[in-house]
Amino acid sequence: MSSHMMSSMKKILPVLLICCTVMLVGGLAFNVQDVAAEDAAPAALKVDTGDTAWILASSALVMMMTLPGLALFYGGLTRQKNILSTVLHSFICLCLASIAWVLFGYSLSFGPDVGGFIGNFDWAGLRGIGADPHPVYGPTIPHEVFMMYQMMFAAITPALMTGAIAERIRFSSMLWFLGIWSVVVYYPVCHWIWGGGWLAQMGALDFAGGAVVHVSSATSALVACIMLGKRMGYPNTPMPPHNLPIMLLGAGLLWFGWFGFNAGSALGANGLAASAFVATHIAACVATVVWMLIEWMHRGKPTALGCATGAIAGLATITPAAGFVGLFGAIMIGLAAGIVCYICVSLLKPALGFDDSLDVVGVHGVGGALGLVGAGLFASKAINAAGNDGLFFGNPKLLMVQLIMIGAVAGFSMICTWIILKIIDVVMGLRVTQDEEQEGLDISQHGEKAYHV
Amino acid sequence: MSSHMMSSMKKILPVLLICCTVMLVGGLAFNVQDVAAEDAAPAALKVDTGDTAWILASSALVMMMTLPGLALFYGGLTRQKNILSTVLHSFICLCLASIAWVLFGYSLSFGPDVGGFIGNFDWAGLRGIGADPHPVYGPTIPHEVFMMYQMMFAAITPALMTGAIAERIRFSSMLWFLGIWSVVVYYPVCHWIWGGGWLAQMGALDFAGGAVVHVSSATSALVACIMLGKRMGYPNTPMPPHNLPIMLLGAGLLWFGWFGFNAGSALGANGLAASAFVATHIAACVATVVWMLIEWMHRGKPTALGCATGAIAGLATITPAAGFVGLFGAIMIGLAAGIVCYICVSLLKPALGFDDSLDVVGVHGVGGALGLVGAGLFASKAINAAGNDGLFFGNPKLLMVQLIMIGAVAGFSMICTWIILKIIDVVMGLRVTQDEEQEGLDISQHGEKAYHV
Amino acid sequence: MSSHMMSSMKKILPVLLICCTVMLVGGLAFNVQDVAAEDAAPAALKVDTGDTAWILASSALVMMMTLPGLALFYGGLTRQKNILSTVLHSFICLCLASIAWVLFGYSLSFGPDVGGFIGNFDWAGLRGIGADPHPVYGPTIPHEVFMMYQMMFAAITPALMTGAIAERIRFSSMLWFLGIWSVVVYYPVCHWIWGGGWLAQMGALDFAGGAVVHVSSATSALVACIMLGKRMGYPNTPMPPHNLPIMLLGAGLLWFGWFGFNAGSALGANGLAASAFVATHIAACVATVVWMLIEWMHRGKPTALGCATGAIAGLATITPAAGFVGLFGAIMIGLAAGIVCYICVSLLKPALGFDDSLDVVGVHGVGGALGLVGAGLFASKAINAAGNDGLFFGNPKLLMVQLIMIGAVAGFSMICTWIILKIIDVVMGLRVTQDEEQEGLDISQHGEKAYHV
Amino acid sequence: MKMIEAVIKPFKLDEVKDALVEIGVQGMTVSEVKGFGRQKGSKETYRGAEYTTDFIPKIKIEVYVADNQAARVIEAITRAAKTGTVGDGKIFVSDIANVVRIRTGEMGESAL
Amino acid sequence: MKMIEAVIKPFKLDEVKDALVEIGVQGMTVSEVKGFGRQKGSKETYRGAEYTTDFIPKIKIEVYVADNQAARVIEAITRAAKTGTVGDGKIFVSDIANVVRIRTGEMGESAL
Amino acid sequence: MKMIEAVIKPFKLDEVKDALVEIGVQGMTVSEVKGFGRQKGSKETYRGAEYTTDFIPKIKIEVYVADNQAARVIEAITRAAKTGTVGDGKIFVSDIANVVRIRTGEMGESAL
Ligand SMILES: Nc1ncnc2c1ncn2[C@@H]1O[C@H](COP(=O)(O)OP(=O)(O)O)[C@@H](O)[C@H]1O
Ligand SMILES: Nc1ncnc2c1ncn2[C@@H]1O[C@H](COP(=O)(O)OP(=O)(O)O)[C@@H](O)[C@H]1O
Ligand SMILES: Nc1ncnc2c1ncn2[C@@H]1O[C@H](COP(=O)(O)OP(=O)(O)O)[C@@H](O)[C@H]1O
Repeated sequence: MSSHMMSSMKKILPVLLICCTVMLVGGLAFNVQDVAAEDAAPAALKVDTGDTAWILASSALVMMMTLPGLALFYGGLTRQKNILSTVLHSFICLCLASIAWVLFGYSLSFGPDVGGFIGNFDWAGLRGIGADPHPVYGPTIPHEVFMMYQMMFAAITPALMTGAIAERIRFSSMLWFLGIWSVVVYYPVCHWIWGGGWLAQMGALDFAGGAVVHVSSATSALVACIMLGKRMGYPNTPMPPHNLPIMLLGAGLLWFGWFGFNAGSALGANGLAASAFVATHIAACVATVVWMLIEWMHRGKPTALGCATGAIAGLATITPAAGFVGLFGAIMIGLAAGIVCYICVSLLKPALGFDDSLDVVGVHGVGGALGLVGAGLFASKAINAAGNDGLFFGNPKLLMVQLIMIGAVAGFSMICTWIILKIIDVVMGLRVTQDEEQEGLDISQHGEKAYHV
Repeated sequence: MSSHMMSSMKKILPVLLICCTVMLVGGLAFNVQDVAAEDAAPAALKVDTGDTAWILASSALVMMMTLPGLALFYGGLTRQKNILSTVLHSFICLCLASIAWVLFGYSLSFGPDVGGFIGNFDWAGLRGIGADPHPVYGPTIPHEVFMMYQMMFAAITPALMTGAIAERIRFSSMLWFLGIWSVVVYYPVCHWIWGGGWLAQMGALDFAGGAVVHVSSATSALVACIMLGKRMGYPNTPMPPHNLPIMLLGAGLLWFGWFGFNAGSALGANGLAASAFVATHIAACVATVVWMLIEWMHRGKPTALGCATGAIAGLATITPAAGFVGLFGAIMIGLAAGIVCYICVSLLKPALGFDDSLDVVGVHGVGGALGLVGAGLFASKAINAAGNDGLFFGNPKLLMVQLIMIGAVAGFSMICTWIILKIIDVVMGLRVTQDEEQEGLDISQHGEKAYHV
Repeated sequence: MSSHMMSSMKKILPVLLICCTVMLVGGLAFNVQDVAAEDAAPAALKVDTGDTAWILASSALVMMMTLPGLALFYGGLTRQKNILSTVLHSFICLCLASIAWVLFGYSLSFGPDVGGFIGNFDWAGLRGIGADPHPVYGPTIPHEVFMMYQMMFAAITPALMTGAIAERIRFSSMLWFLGIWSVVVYYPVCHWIWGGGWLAQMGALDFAGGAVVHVSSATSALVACIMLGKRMGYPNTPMPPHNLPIMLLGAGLLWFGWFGFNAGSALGANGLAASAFVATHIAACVATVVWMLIEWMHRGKPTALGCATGAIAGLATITPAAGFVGLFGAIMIGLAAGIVCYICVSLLKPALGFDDSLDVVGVHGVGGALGLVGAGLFASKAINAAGNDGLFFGNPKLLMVQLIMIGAVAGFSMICTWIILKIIDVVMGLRVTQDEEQEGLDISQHGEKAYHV
Repeated sequence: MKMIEAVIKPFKLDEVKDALVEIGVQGMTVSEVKGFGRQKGSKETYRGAEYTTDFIPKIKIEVYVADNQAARVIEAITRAAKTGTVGDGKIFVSDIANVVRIRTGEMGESAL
Repeated sequence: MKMIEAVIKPFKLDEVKDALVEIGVQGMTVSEVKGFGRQKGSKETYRGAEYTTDFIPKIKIEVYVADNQAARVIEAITRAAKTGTVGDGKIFVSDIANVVRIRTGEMGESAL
Repeated sequence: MKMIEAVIKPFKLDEVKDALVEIGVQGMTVSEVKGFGRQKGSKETYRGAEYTTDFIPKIKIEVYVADNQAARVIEAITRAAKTGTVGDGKIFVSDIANVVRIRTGEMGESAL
């Protein structure tokens, strides 16, 4: 063994020690739980293999959305010197969020309710989450499958934010931000709406995450990108996307995965899944075409980046409504997505002047909110008996609830994000140095270059 | 709000107005239908969740074939200045074809028969297409799932054609062409064969679309590329593919998606799906190896592009036969695909001198027709009781019918395409200017460049 | 027809002749079998469509792992002049291994046992493998589905090896090596462990292929890369990966596909699949984070390549244990994967000095063995009643058996590989010439360049 | 001896090469450059951020020739590279002191 | 006439271009090069294989100007490209014999 | 001072750089070029369309040195870049008038 190796081993020792400690402590706790899981399981509901197959596939699809889907979609949009850093943001977010989810996140989000605000720790470490279905969270699939499916949502949500702060945030600050944000923002919001919390009790409808996923992350992203400041040279220096084919690949994979995201949220392979699948696809198609047409009229040429942006806007917008609206609703929502998001990304953002590097706010934030409103308008019990009727089906109350949900989630997310980032800024700083930004985050933060000819 | 924004808003107004009108008119029509759907549904057949799960997954896979699969496969093969344009062709085709499909395409293709030639408008706007199965179109899956699965076929078929006319067609002419072609060619042909039309009544067998998808699109592509003329400089200037790794990625994704295309056409997760899955995979493997060997002997070296072309040829060729032939048939069909398509792409095309940019005719057209003949030879009721026996199983009649199908589809497609393109040419022109072609379609049609270093 | 075409036709004639002969001979044999399949099938077990849907999807996922997943993961890591060659290795391996599998490989691996060492030829050409389930190999899915699912494992295993010998092996020698290796090494090892052979009889546990896939291929790769010698210039000339985004794409697709690999090995859409799915995902997440942290401490910066390597190490390591261990076991195994594989790749390999181009040994070999030990430690009947208890659940015997399995598979693989390569070396040589290596394998072996600006 | 550098439109490369080969030039070295001049670049738009590139892709050809060949080379390039529109490019001529062929060590005009 | 070649830091290109345009330069040709000099490259690590690149990305600008303009051009480049840290780059000046504008056939200073 | 331009085979870059550093050269600028000459390129085939590239990837090294160093630099490059096969490349030498170091404003040989 070379002496270099010896000294290297020493550097690694601390990690080894920490890991071993975790191993011992954790070992005792978990082994108990694994056994406990067996005892605690209820035995009444029956697993349906077809439903389970579809949610297994959907879980894989949603994980694929984060890596490589979102990672490459964002990565292709940055400048060449920052692609690896941008991909890593999604990549590591997936890992950290997943680990936190099984340790305590799932319990806080979906565990037994505490005051309508958050779950308790009963299900920490997946205690009691096994092969038997949960009566509410998918009565025909193993509870563990539901937990896992939701894990992928908990992973992609913070990853979405990274697009707004790309190309200038310190890697370590980003990790802390993503981690703390998951606990402080995501788990509560998820609980309010999907875990039986106060918004759920009010009857708020969010099929696959317009508020839980898109509004929460995008409003946080808005705060974050303003606090972080503009990239050096923005908006005077042109910063064109360095690799549009990679961006298009990412967009295509996101679309593909979104079927798991939305149609999977039916928690079974049934008519509702089919209806959500169709609504998702059609809204994306309509939004793409609308975006293309507006851009053509407004700028003179239809662009590939515009079409991809329209598609993602359509997908984000239909998300909260996919399982509640019929074909007509889906078309209207796609239409609205194309028009409104186009205006926000192409006109409002430049006018307001914040530097949301990859347009998280205009696409996901605006889209998510729009879709929640759309559900308030077009939802119909004829499509989903477990849903509700929207304004156009004679029930104005739902729209009110939807607006409350948007306001509550947006406000809560923004305030929490502001506090979290202030603390991180004081403790360790948020932004790389000017020289590091100049050189690119790939070299300065990661010691790598993406391409070698 | 800046004054720039104001003037931009004005430009967008017309679109907003059009959209709102569609909204109002459509709204009335659709809402009625959504309700009607409830009433009209039959209640006898039972949805099987396992079958439904597989067709949901297959639908997602087939959509993924078009974007990003085909889009990148074609995009990697063009020159660098045309990749975005080529990707957009598939991308927008997916969107337009899907929208048309739900509005009226599905009804024209699969709706109640009108004289064996086309469906009627009964199912326009998905009226009556809901969670209940249709007795013929998948008795164990929601009718809406079948509609959606077929939608993806209606989307990829015109997209296939774009490979033949890439690098020189005007974007707007392409849109009109794809749109009109879908109505005039695809819906009738699809109805003839899969919608209970005259060819179906004659007993023509086309499992997953050798005639409906490949022959129709490739023969049209042949006409289109001849009418459009050669690319400037072809064949003297070398036009090597600009990014083979992206092409290989596309080929791999196409293969992956093709399992949904062919095995999904069993409309269930059963033995037939398994058999079609194996046939598909093995034919592709055999065709790849055969192509590689021939190229090695003939040109001295086996190439990556050759292998990928062989694989796609194998996949296209097995498509019509996948659910009717056994292992031996699949191997023979793969063998034939490799040999015949190689000859067409590598020898016949240069000899005949037309400029089919990305070899749609030699790969999809020849492959599709070959596979239809293959079904006529190797089909066996032992594999699929709903099918028929081929020549080698003692039934020469099937082969006759298959040949009629090829001839009818090819002739009809070519004539219609010729007429459509003539009209478009007169009205708006088909081809970009020489300067635009020189500069590349990405900049000239879309104002973008794919890569920025 | 041009005279050039004529002479070309002549060159192709031999291939045509060979193909036709195969066709005639094979035709007789197979047709009998196709019919025989019908007769021989047992009729007792019932196919479950949900389980079948999941294994169909899993088969597609595992095929996607090889192409484009592994192909691009490896391809992005090589130098630019060798990417096509590297991709082709995986691509052609997929094709050859699949063809061999249906012809005789499946029978040798899983067919009726001969002395605990190998299967016999009863199932050659898929004789008797049809829609009915096999009582052991998936009692709820068509036997053909199991065969096909296993085919994808037989394809990716030899493909894994190609990473160790990339950038210098002759293409034809590679083909012979992969082909012979499959027969001599893979089929026996697979039979020993999964086909009811002697290791299975001893109670060795290998859920999704730690020994069958990873140890067998990686120990063979070690022998191969030593026999082949170092790449010219290694280790003095820097050989950075030429395209990390493509590598990351490959890694992401591998992760996505690994759900099919591991959770699919439950052979159904059930609680066990869910448990394996979670274990797989969490182990990968933990290993990624651990690798990142160690690298950060040890080298000063966390890298994208490091994270991706950690993820693959985690996935390879959990593979044999995925269906036997609970959450705690998965976390521990992920932890071990990150630490041990890091040391092997980053310190041991340079110290020992062999040139394993893309780190097959340190990631897959070490990972696979580690996971087999992990199963011996953390396996629990509470998770999988068909499994066993490991050391930490009071059964030290299992660990012994696991160690025997590792030793037997490693020893057998290494000896056979050495013999195979010696013979190939004598017959045709293993390595390209210095000039060819200098120029790159893409041009010298395949007459192509990956990128044209 | 003379060094003749020409900045031309990329798609003219093959024609220029052929013209040079025709008059007996046996070697040249080519590189991709970006030119700034009277010719203006195309407009690009990315999500509403519009900009015009000032730098336009060009090809630079370097040919080293004996003094007496220079005029013919310049004439050949001018002829082959010309489209008559702005941005056709320029030719720069300068003197060089010596040439060495690495393979043989030859010097001066015989090394060309 | 003079050929002025400047090797500069890539992110200074726009500033240098603007400075040149300001003093009336109407054309320039730019290429991507790699420089070796006092400035050292960043460390890269790939799976434990560490190395420092000796060659650092630089931009080379070529400007051809009339003799009397040379001093101003040099001054403009120096001013705009300077950061004061190692690696700012160098300017090389040499004489050229002739210039031809391909489009018109003009020669000498009027072709610039 | 002299400008020494060498066109060499790409894989010889490291050796040439080392040889130059050894004899005291402190800076150089390198670019990727394509060469046309006696050496012929490899054959490529794409779906049956075969063609041989006339242009072969080469590396161009530019070194600016004091007059008295020129001979040693030429000798060092020739030695390090030589393989003895066609296509080893060429070295071109010309005079330059001035050098400026941007960082300090130094001029002439001290700026090298
Ligand atoms: N003074 C100059 N110095 C260096 N390169 C120049 C100069 N002037 C022009 N060029 C090069 O010549 C190209 C063509 O010049 P331009 O002014 O666009 O058109 P034209 O050659 O027709 O006058 C430019 O893109 C640039 O690369
Ligand atoms: N003698 C030389 N010949 C050619 N190029 C040189 C020479 N010296 C320096 N350069 C170029 O100038 C760049 C900057 O030089 P460097 O020594 O790093 O810093 P500085 O210019 O501040 O002294 C180098 O990267 C190289 O491209
Ligand atoms: N007259 C020339 N002008 C410019 N570059 C030349 C000239 N002759 C040769 N070169 C460059 O030198 C390289 C090597 O030349 P070549 O004729 O292939 O081999 P050799 O240098 O061994 O004679 C060419 O690829 C080209 O880049």
